[in-house]
Amino acid sequence: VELAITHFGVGLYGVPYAIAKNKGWFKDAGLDITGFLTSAGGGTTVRNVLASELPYGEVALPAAIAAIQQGLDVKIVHAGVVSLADMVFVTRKDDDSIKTEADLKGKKLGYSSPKSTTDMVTTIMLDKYKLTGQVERKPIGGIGAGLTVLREKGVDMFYVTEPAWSAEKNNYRKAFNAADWLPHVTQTVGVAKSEWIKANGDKLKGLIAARRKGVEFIKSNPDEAAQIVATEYKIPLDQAKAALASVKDVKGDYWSRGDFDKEGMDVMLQGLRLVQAIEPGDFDWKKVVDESALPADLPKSFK
Amino acid sequence: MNDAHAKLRGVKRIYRGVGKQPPTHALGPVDLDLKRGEFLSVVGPSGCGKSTLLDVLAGLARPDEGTIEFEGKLVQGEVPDGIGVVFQEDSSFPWLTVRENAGFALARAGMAPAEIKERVDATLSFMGLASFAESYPVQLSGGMRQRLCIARTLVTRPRLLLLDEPFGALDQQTRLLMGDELLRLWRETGATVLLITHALDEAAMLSDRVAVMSARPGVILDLVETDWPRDRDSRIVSEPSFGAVTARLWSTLRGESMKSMATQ
Amino acid sequence: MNDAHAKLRGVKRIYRGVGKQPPTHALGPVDLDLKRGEFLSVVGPSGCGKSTLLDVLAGLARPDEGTIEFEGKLVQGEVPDGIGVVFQEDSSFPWLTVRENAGFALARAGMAPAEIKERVDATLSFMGLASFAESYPVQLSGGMRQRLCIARTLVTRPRLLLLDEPFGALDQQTRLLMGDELLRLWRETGATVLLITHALDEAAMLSDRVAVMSARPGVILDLVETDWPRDRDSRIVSEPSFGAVTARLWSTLRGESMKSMATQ
Amino acid sequence: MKRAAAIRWLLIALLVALLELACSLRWIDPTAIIPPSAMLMGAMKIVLIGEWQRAIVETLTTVAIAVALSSAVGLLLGWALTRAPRLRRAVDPLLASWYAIPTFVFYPLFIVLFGLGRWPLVAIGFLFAVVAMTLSTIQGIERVPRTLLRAAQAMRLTRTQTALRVVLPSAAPWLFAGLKLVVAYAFIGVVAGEFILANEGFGHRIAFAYNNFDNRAMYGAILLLLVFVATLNASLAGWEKRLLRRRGLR
Amino acid sequence: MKFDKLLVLAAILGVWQMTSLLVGVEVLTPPLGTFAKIGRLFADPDFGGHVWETTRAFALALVLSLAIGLLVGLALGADRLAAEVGEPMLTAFYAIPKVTLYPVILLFFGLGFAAKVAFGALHGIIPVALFTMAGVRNVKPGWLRAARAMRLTKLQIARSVLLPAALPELVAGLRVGTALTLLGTLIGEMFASQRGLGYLLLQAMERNDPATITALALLLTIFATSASALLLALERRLDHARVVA
Ligand SMILES: Nc1ncnc2c1ncn2[C@@H]1O[C@H](COP(=O)(O)OP(=O)(O)OP(=O)(O)O)[C@@H](O)[C@H]1O
Ligand SMILES: Nc1ncnc2c1ncn2[C@@H]1O[C@H](COP(=O)(O)OP(=O)(O)OP(=O)(O)O)[C@@H](O)[C@H]1O
Ligand SMILES: [Mg+2]
Ligand SMILES: [Mg+2]
Repeated sequence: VELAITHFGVGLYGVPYAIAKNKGWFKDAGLDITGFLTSAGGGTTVRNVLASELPYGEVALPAAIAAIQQGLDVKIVHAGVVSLADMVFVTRKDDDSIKTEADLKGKKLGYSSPKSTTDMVTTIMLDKYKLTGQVERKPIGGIGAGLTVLREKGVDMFYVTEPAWSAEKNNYRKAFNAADWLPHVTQTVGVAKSEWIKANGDKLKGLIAARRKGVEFIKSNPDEAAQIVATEYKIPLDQAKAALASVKDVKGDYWSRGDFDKEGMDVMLQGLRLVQAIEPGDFDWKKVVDESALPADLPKSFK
Repeated sequence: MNDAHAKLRGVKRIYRGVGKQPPTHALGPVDLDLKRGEFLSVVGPSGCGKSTLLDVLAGLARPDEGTIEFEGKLVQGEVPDGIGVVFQEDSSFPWLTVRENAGFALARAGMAPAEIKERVDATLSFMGLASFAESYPVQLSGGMRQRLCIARTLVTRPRLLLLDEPFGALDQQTRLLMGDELLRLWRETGATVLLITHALDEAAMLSDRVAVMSARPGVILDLVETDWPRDRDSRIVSEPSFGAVTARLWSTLRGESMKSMATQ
Repeated sequence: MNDAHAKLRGVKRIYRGVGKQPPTHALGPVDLDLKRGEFLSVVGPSGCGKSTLLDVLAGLARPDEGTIEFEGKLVQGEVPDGIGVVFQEDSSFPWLTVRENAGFALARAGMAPAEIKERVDATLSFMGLASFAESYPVQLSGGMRQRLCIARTLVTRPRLLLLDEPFGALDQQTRLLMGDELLRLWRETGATVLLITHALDEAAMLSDRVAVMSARPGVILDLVETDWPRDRDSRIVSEPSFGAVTARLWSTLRGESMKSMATQ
Repeated sequence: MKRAAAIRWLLIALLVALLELACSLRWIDPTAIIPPSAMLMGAMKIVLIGEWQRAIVETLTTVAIAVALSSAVGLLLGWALTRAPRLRRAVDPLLASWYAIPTFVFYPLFIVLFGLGRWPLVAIGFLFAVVAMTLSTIQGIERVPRTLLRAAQAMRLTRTQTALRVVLPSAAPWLFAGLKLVVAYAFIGVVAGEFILANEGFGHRIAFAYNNFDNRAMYGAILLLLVFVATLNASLAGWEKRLLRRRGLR
Repeated sequence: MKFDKLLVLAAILGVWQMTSLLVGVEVLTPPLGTFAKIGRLFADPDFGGHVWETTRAFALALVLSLAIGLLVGLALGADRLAAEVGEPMLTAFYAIPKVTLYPVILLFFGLGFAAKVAFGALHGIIPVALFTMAGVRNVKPGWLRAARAMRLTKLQIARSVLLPAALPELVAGLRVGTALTLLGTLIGEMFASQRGLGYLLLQAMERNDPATITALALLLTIFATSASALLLALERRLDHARVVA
């Protein structure tokens, strides 16, 4: 069967899975994972998870929250990527006017689209540096479009994510990393269909455990991990290496072993409220999270 | 009337106008019996409803009032089996050759290709189109296209043949030849023929009976019996009684045409 | 010949075949002078090249050989000013009403609306179409559509009028009426008229001269002068010499039609 | 005409009722399709929200520009191609195949060429719609009966007069067919473009609803979109029908 | 003829090269670079699998689009009432952004091959139907009257009169339908896939890899153009009437 993993092959979220598959750890857990279904956009991935034979996948946290709030039958079962380390803010190569966040004053900053993660992240940043209203923000679309607009001087700064950034390293100048001002943000989480969790607790445990081994392997064997990423993602080895190194350089863990980072989740929640993607008011994580399949040795955050 | 091949009773046809136009009462009421095996011609001033009559009789249009029977069955909204129609306007299929056009109905009816070829060749050749068998309709003259449409219908050997001014685009001599061919076919097949024509001598020469229609709305003013023998041909024009028939048609029609041109 | 309005010299027309088809030699060589103000009819068997002759004379098609002159100027690939054409097939514009159709050419030529209306109304009324002025061509009968096409050309008052079987779909009486109207117009306007027709009596009755064409490739076999007075109408048919003219036409044509039907 | 409308409404009512029933009986997963009544509520809510209203106006304007441009250019292009048969034969295969290009992948290109904002979307809508018009125009012009052209020639009409007074009206039924396609394609192009790329407009709002599993907003928006397209088409259809009726073409 | 085509080809390449120079190779890969990229794509042993995956889904979707589209178009074109009832619904439905139908497609076709095929067919059916309908509707009434007088069945009328009479419109519809079905299949692949050209395209877009994007777009265009040329050749063979006129 196939696992639905958001942005597999284009984002680093899927790396632990790639390693687990490559190493045969899914098989050890009694799961026959033949490949990964990818898609762009959170909503689609959640839908794919629900329609899938093995209704489990890793999706963007906002999509998971939205899905559950709208009554879709999924639960968040583990944390995925808990850092924004892969999000790099860049300027034109010859433009060194923006070195720190404060330099953004009076400049034009691009982001992907309203109510997206980049919208939230930049909103929070401007708020943090008291720049709100002094920076012109422009929604642009995908990375291709964004970099084009940056080159054409339509904006002065845009974001790039790994591993694309490692391929573009020489064409733009990195100013800072989103993790610099937001060290804790949970980007993705593992979700599964509730009924399936009940009936297949063991399988889910196996999945989470296999992924966790993948996460640990990246730390312990970065070179071999890069090798595997290069083959599974079909990117040059150098790029894979650079991408893995760049998220490692940023402080804090990038991939969670599975346990939740409540702070990072709350940041995302706050962001969602900021861009009015969810209603303000109390939000009860316990209703959306199911920690039952987390390995026993990992801390539980929502008891 | 037991020998009526087709029966029209109180048939009327009224065309609705577009938008604010008033409706046009085109035809009727018409009562008419077509006897089995007879050759009946219809003459009448231009625009009097002849083509409309043919339409409803063939089942191509429904009458607004009245009924039509063919071989004892009501005709309603569908062309019954056994009727063949030649239209006033050119309706040859431009994407088919002359030969394919002529054999079209037969091929659709599932006749064997060899038999189709035989029938089509025979018909095209007495229609004077044999050497144009592989041409397309656009390559024909107006009169040749009209002959093609006649051929296309004749090959199906209908029991009731409806012809709407089929010789309108033909020169007089060709017309005579065609008329004789038509008479021969009519005798051989025993079909009933209804011919709409504007040539009075043609009507008089070919028919057992001639119906004269009034100006629009067309009703039947007169039904002239000719009493020709079945075994006749165009030489009948030299009969003394021929002149009498045409004269009678002429006198009835003259007034109607004048009326029609004046009021329309 | 100083009074020749149009002059044809050695005019030939050959249609190329499609694919492997052989070319069709449709017309010529034809030499013909149309005298200014004369009424000339052309008769000939179906498919002999009459319409083709009209095409090249009007400048709608180029002859493959020979030259055509109209009012002293060569006609080449363009219809000269002063020529009006009525086609054999229906060429009314289906999106225009009868009135708009009739006034079409005048409106394009920039005539004042009031004058157009006047001319169109007059023409439609003697064409028996007055009460259908606001109808669309689909709402007309075959014969009425043909009359519309004639009206559309007559309103422009051409100096040379070319008519291709304009009365083909009309009944005999209407035909006579139209013929008389045509003669009246011809006299009043002094136009030159070339009429293609398949009715020999019509040709004989209306024309100063009648050209008889051979079977395809059409050449002019005979040019019959009628010597009618200019001031004539359909009553001419009762003249004793009328019979002689039609008989002569008839005898020439008979053989050609037979030939044409046999070889085609 | 009245009858057709009646049947259509009946059919729609039937479908709606069926869907409503299927949804309320839970035959259909409400996370996939919601009952029509809920869609209607969604639509009503949308029209009341200022943000949505702006988006709708934005999108309709973009679509209108795309429709105008593509029908005009398509008409001219189709006409030009019938005048230049050699060029026509050479480019003919390309005309339709152009649709297979996923235009939105070239969004960056459009940004460079047209800047940010509305114009790249107009370009996408235009590219999507123009071919339909071109093809229809070519067909319409090729179907002009030869005898009408001959009549025009005999009346000594100039080229422009022939084009405007004979060819254009004669080809009108085909042009109408093309125009209807243009409307549909312009909507598809613009809305899909907004969906995938843009940050403003109706399409983006639908995308947002889609990604947030906000079925009410999404289906409500779709409902509105249906209404827009249907209204536009209905006005075209009335016009078209009069035109066809006059010619006896049903 | 051949020469004209080469000229057009040269013109396209020229414009492409110029645009590329104008906007920069980072945005639009120039022709040579694209060809090289295509070469590299084909050299990749996995590429054949991707092509096959897309071809498979496309072929099935195409058969569905053309068959259903033709049928619906003929039915609507031949029956005035059906057209008046159905056409507005079809066009309106067609303008829905297909993406939003993804949940519905998932519901009915599940995840995978069937959904891709459905997506492809969804894009293709309606244009085929609309073009067919327009063509059929404008068929000269006289031919239909003749067919009715010959007592042809509805099916025979469709096959022997409507199809040949409306051939140019039909072929145009099929051409547009073919290209759109290909596009639809591709978009279907962008939703949930791990194989196929749509998958490759999505990856390339997300990774900002213009060379691959341009290469894939070119491949698709070549494919659709070939299909289009094939249909045109077929039309020329069948449509004698136009050859003559
Ligand atoms: N489709 C139509 N819509 C409205 N009126 C029509 C239609 N067809 C015919 N008519 C009207 O009906 C009347 C009779 O027409 P019809 O075609 O039956 O005449 P006809 O006797 O065949 O004439 P012709 O000898 O000129 O062919 C005419 O006045 C015509 O205007
Ligand atoms: N477009 C064409 N292509 C090829 N051949 C043609 C074309 N038009 C006419 N012909 C041929 O030229 C010959 C003369 O045709 P034309 O139309 O001039 O005849 P016609 O004398 O007007 O006949 P009719 O009295 O039947 O109208 C015919 O044999 C016809 O087959
Ligand atoms: Mg009639
Ligand atoms: Mg002729």
